[in-house]
Amino acid sequence: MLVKIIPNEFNPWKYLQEHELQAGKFGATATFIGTMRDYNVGDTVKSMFLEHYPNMTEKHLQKISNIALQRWDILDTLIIHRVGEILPGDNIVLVAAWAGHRAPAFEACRFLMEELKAKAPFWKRETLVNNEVRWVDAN
Amino acid sequence: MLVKIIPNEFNPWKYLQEHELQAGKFGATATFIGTMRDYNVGDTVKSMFLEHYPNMTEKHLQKISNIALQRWDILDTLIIHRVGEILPGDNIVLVAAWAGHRAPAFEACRFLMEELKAKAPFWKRETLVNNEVRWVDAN
Amino acid sequence: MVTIKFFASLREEVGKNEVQIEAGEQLTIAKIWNQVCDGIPLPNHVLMAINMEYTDLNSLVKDGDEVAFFPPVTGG
Amino acid sequence: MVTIKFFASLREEVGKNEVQIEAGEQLTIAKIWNQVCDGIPLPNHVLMAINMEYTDLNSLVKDGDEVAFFPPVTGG
Repeated sequence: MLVKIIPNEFNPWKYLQEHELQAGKFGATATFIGTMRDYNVGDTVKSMFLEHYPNMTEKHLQKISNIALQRWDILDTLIIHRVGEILPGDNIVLVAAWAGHRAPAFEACRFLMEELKAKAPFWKRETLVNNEVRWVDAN
Repeated sequence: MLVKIIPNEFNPWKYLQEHELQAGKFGATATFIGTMRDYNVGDTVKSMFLEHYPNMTEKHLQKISNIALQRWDILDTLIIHRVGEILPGDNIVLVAAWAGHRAPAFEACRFLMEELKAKAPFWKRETLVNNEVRWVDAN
Repeated sequence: MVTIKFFASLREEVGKNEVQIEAGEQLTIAKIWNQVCDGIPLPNHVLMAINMEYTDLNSLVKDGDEVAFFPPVTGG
Repeated sequence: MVTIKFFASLREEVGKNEVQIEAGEQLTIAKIWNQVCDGIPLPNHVLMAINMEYTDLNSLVKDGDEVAFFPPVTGG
């Protein structure tokens, strides 16, 4: 299990490539990447600030990873989440689940994203092109 | 939409990294990778041969990609499938779906894999450690 | 002429890879199987295609078509 | 002492980032809000945690605890 909060831009494919499981022991890898759009609820967004609750956020992500590892027949999980100032096109989150077979990999990956969205302490504050600043309140 | 049958080992993360959509226009990328295990239904597998039906296979994969692009609010899809002789740890298939939001990306990615498994003309013949050769008949 | 192809385990069972036959009148997929496979009964779950589109035993085949028989697929 | 933290839009609404108070007897999360937030009514949907675990308004807080109030989360 890997959980990481990072303040800098990251390349999700590089992380996945470097997260090597033992060859032959897994058959399925499901991943999800959330990337910043330049639009939201009808407005053009210039930049975004991602706030989190240091330590609680990591603790919560470890908790949902543990739940996934217990609930599905999976081998490993990974969650990487960006914080700080970000720009359109920057990756926000990477979630992955490895398993012997596809169904648990797909289901655990989806579960991790839905749980992260529902309860992990992150907050988005976006700056529109007209420099209006607003907290995102839908998810 | 990209559909590709390849006879050589491939690095899925490299393909994904090179498949660039316009920054800011997508918010969600769901991917699935199927990788050869060194075990199957209780036996140790040494190698596998992946047969396909040239042209029909590509045609079928394009068809399910088109269905996904019509059925979900997604921006793009990618399917890469290996054929020929492969070894444990080699990647067999890569499927990806890009969208504005996570739900259609997840659902389209899962749909593509399930459809591929159900109907795309590929057949696996595995060679066990005792050199027994058998066609895989479960999926 | 009609080209008939066999794939994977079915190719081994039937002992043929590709066969060409004359396209007669009212030629169906079922008739092709019987004509080409020397009395081998059609295995359960066999899939069939005309010109690379899935089809069924009753479909009519015409001159120039490519017909294929194959076992359940196991890709991915 | 009890440390109370506010995050995101709630920090701006309350006008506080972090506050420390004495841990009295039978101190609940609800009492802390009232004591620290100068009569601001508790907004709907506010989430709260003690020592980084989600909790509710009736939970008891003891000396050394860290309490947090924050708006609905929007990560991912």
